[in-house]
Amino acid sequence: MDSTILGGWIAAGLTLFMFSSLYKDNPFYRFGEHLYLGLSVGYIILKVIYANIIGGLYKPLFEDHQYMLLIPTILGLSLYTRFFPKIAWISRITFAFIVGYGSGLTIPRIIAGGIFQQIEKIITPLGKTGATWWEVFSGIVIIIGVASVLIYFFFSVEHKGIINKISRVGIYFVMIAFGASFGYTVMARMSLLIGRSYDLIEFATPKYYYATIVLLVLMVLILILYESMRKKEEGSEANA
Amino acid sequence: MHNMFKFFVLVTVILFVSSPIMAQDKPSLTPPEGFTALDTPNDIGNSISLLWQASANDKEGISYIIYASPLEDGPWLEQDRVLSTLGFKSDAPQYFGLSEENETWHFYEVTSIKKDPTDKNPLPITATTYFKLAISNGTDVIEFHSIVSAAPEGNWFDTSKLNVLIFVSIFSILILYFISLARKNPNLFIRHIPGLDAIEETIGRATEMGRPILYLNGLLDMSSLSTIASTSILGKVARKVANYDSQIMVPCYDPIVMSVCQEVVKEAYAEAGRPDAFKEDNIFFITNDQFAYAAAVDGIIMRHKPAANLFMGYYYAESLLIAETGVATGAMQIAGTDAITQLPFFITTCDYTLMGEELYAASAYLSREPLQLGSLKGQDYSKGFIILVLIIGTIASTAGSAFFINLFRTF
Amino acid sequence: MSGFLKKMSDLDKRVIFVLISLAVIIPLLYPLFIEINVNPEVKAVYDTIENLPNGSTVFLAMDFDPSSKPELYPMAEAVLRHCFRKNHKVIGMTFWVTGVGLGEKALTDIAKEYNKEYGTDYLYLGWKAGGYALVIQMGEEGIAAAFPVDHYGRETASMPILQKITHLKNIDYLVELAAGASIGTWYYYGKMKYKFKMGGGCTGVMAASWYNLLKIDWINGFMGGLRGAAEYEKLIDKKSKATRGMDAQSVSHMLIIAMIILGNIAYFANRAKGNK
Amino acid sequence: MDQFKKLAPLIVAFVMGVFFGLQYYIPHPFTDDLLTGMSKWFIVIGGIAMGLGIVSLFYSHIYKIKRRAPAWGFSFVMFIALFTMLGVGIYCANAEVITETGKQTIYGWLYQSFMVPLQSTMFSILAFYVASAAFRAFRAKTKEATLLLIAAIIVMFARVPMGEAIYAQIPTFQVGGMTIPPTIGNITGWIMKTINMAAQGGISLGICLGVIAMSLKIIFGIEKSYMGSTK
Repeated sequence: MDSTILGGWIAAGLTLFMFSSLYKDNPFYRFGEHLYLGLSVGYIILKVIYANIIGGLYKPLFEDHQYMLLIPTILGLSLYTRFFPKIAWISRITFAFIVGYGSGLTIPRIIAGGIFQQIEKIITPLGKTGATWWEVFSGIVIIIGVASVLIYFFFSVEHKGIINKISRVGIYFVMIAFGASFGYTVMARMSLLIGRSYDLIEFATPKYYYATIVLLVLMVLILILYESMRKKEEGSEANA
Repeated sequence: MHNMFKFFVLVTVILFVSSPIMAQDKPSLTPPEGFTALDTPNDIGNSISLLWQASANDKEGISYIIYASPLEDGPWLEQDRVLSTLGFKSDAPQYFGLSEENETWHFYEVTSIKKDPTDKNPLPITATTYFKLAISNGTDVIEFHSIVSAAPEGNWFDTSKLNVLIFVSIFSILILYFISLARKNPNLFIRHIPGLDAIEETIGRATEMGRPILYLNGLLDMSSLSTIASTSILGKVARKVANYDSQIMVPCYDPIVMSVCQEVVKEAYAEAGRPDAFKEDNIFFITNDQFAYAAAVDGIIMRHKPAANLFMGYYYAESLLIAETGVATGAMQIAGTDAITQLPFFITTCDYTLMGEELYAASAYLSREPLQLGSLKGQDYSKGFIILVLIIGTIASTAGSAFFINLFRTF
Repeated sequence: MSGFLKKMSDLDKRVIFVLISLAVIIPLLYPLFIEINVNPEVKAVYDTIENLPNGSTVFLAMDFDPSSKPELYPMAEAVLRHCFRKNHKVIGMTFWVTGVGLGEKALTDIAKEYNKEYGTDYLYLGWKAGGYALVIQMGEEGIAAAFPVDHYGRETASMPILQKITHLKNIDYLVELAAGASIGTWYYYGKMKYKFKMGGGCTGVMAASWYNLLKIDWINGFMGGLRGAAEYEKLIDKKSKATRGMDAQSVSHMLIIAMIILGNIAYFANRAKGNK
Repeated sequence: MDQFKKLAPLIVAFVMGVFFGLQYYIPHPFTDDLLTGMSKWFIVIGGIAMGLGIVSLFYSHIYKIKRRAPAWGFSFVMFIALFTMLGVGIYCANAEVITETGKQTIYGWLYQSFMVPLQSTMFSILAFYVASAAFRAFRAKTKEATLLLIAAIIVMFARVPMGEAIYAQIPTFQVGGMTIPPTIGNITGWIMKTINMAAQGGISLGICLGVIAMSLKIIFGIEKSYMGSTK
């Protein structure tokens, strides 16, 4: 049984375990969930040890003598003061360090990357040479859309009268846009399921000794057993 | 226009002068005026710009040769040959801005000194360097003896980002002005946000049913504004939960966000006068892997069946995985995210959805503090300002003026 | 009827899940071959291979691995079938170590179908570390220099297929099936210098960005996602995995639309009955 | 001392905010090195902070096992999986194993046989949830919901070959150089390029302003809730 066949059985099993949550929460899903949790945390610990600690701290600090890295080390360790209530406030300095960095970095970038680029895209000339009347109409529709959506989000104005009408136009734009992008992603999600189905069908072939079929039947039997046992238990508990 | 006039004058002169001496075939290549070298503006200080005026010799087949040398009279090393019809100041707006006049100046950026044109690894430019210019029509070369020099240095202000600085100041003044205004008259009108009004009722319902409230902060780290907004909403929500003497569960995706949430919820319980009711292990870390996190949160939702699920912060494809599981347990769900791609999925699965900006307004709205509410009014004025810019800008650019488009150019 | 409508409006989720599973699995097992119209960018790849004189050489770069197998593996099979039917010679290779077996499987399965002979009609170089350096070496010193041994460890210099086709500039067409950004490597270090024609295929999510590559003439055509593969299968008139995948997409989309409409009918019927 | 506890974080936030707010306009190498240096610092802080996360995870699962909470056995599964991945990663990271799809290390095989199926299956469950959410939520209860529903159906219909085939049956006629009704591809294209872009533009402009307002409030110490004060 070379490792590919074994790999096939494991993949088929885990796929069926996770799909079983569609039926309802059951021991197979819980097993898959906790297995996935353990593997992912193990993977993260490895990444943290090799990339963050050894690669990012130990080597540069001790081999390349970048002593500036002592500051982030202290900031990181100060988070552990949370276990000692009296000095837990020190960890707030690290929070402030991170939050302040994030806020400062964001302001110019979001104006240049967010606001300016949106404006630049929207105020392109409508009547470019050779633009059909349809393109001009679409350009106007875009401006009406952006303006009405912005007005919908006004906070300090009551949604009454003209403001209410414009906001209604705005929310219509939003709903059409969300309906369209919902419909647009259905194909991508379906192809994920198609990919899994390919694998399950392949693992059901004699080459893999009918892994999918065998595992599916086993799971259904065990679930039936598990359900009846639980009902008997609840039954005995009820009249105990 | 300027260029055309010069060309016209030149043509008539040549025709008038050259008719009797047509036999002479030596090219009359005049040295370009205004040959200067300067440190390239708006850069980190690793390049020098050479500028010289475009002139009549810019024709097919004519190219400029650039020489450089570390000493004033030192060995002149040929750096590059540039076609006279290419390389203008207008090609680099991030250095020289957008004025029309840039089209009449040649521009060549020197980032390193080559020993000869084929030198594979030239030395980056660091100290003062001297430059000379020559012109050739492929066969003979005429050197011009004006020597210029410059030294590269890091600039302290990037002028191409002036427009961003101006807008940052406008928005900041607008917002801070309205915050200070709110200090004077605190009763500001703020429209109702149904999703936030429903939080109080949702927590009440959860307490009656004796089931916990689940709160998620999204998948970004503590330096992202979506997560900061989410933790500040958690503070207000936890305060209400503490008043109802109910429990709030916060499964976390990032350890630093977990620590902040522990601090925030602990303070909320203390301020509600129930410091002992705070259970730190209700706020716990799961994993930093997107779908393992979704699987674990789904498990928690299916087993603990929380009565209320609050999804705040930034989400990716796992949003629907978690929210759809929540629907199956009959929970009341409120979502708030600035992840535009995930809003359609929250709208189809949650009772209330805070869209984009409402996530950032939530903490101010829930705190009812005049200072915080003032900033919302400042944002409204900024929005009005942007709508005006959009309308005027489109009209102006359709009418042909590129002023607005250039105003918002980013490099 | 109203009992059905009542049940319809708050249908148990699991019924929907069963219906979706059937809508996906049945077309995969028993294809419906629903008509699909072919886009010009896919036709361009087909025409290039079709118009090459018989016996030309096509270089197939299969730069993907199991994670994007559903979309790109059917493309490899379709292109290989087309090449072998035209008696073109095929050289296969990959930059992805985790997918080297997929390329080998596609090449050997389809070659068996057209009983082609290894070493004369087709060659599999497999995977080797080096990235763009390999492309430069194949261009400058020759394919045999870059890959002295093929995927199976057999010496390549003596193979008949590499007698006439020694360097990259001799190949007639390069087809790059990409799950990542390796198209850049093939362009900057390959096509730009050795001027061979290039086409390819990419995953659905990258398709939008590959239209620009068409405009700036990196490629003369490409297959976008599962749909592109299904269109190519239609062109070579050998409908297989991709077409079934697209059938599953069609059926599942129509099923969701039908359920939405039924749900609304039930909703309005109950509301009408409710306030009667 | 109490005053210092409150003020210190605010000062740190102010200094960091102002400095990195202005850094954008200063291309000078001094500020440039600081930006790259800062990303290295966050790798260190993130790495050290992960310890807190691991402690919290271990604590909650060990507590569950000690208390024999319902289904505590699964916490064992989690620990076994965790230490197996750790053990393989540290001790035999490059032991080879030959498989059908290529030479792989045990670590690579473990990832390929366990992590990839688990992740792609969780991801593919979205196909089921997209269907159930659509069935439940797309009800023409209000005008907005009706628009949501119609737009979704049009796009879903247009994206698949069967939809195109059915739509092609509708006779088209020419009016002033325009075919009426336009192809379904053009309709969805127009919805996505015009309506969708306008709505996304409006929402993202709003988000940008919200972010700027919140950043300013943090830098000037008006928004302090990340430090625990709920005012």
